[in-house]
Amino acid sequence: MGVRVQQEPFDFAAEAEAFAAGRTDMGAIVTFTGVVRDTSGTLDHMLIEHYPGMTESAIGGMVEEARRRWSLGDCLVIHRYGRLAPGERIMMVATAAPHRADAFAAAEFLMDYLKSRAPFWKKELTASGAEWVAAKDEDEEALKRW
Amino acid sequence: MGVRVQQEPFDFAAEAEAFAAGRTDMGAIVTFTGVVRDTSGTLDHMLIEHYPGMTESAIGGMVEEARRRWSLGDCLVIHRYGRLAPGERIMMVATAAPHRADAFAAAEFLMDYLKSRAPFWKKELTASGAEWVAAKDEDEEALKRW
Amino acid sequence: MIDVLYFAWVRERIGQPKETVETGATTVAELVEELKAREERYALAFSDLSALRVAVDQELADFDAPLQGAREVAFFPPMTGG
Amino acid sequence: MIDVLYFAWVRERIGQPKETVETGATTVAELVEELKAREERYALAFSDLSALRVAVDQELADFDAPLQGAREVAFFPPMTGG
Repeated sequence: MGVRVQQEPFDFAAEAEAFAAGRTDMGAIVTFTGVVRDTSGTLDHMLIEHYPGMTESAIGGMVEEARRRWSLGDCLVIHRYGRLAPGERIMMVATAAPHRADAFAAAEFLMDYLKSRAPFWKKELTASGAEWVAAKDEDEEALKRW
Repeated sequence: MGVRVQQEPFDFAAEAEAFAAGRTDMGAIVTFTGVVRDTSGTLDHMLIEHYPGMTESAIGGMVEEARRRWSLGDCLVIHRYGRLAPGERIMMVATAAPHRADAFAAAEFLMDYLKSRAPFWKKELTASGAEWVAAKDEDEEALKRW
Repeated sequence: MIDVLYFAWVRERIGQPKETVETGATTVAELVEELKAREERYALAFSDLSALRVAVDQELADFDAPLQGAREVAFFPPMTGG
Repeated sequence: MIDVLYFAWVRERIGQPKETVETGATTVAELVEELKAREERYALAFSDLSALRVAVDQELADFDAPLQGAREVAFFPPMTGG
């Protein structure tokens, strides 16, 4: 189990490999990776701000809740802050469970909570200026299913 | 987009990395990996039989259906057959989408269909003998949600 | 002339993975009856059709599916992939 | 004495990430009223509370949450992580 909040890039392949390696008790491993999108082709970079201290405890609380709700063998959450270029990976979640339904549900639960309840804020910097990314109603809605 | 049915092991980390690499249009990447479980500690190995020809076309059909249902940038399915030891990876699915809900839904859809509609059969070999793994009612049930 | 394939425990009970049969059957169910009438091992393998699945020309089908023009029929237990 | 933290556009509007304030406020809402009365930049930042979220001692809270014993209050827009 692990929660890491860091400025530096992480190696998705190595993290996913290390997470999945050597298990004979967990039949299902799910990973989610979030990537900086540049849909309009104008994004120069993104800045992610966070609330040191609260970030780690908020994510830790989500992981504990996921472990209470589902039969999980392991959970990993890595989330970056600072400056990120288009195509860079913002964060990843990995879950391991005996059965796939638990691994999927826990990963989706963690993603929904990370989106709207972990203290991160994204700012997009383009040629035409800087703008804070607005929270989406659908992300708040997504929490209601849990 | 890719479907691979193969006897030899695949490198999950390299596949996941190659799948996720260099995208600036897809915000969400989900992977699922299935691992040979040895819950009782008695499994020597597993044999997976499949139906060459039908396997590829059946999985191809599932991938096409997923692409019709969700906004997906890419899909990858790798499934092994033959002899697998506990801890070895049986298969993986990867989906890339602009938004996480689509990536998760497509990965779960593909997993549910691979479980019950792709022509694979698992046999477990333990010290006490060999036994074909029985299909689970819950796996058939899982298809009804789609 | 039709290729008949068997997988998993169906293959083990019948004792072979594949055979070519000369048949006048017009549906899968009729083909099954012909096979059951052959030998005990077929009767045993096909004793409970609810435990079997069938594919005609590599597409999942029902037991009442027509065989007209079919080149390949496969019998197997419910799949356990993933 | 309480540490007050600001994040994202709240931080930008107020012009600083953190300050320590001497306050007699018993709830978050009272603290907000005190801050708004200070200067225009505070009034601006806190003009629409529905666009803001608050954490008391690093736990999400409501604006009517009590401040008794609190050491740290943070104001920020809805989170956009993940």
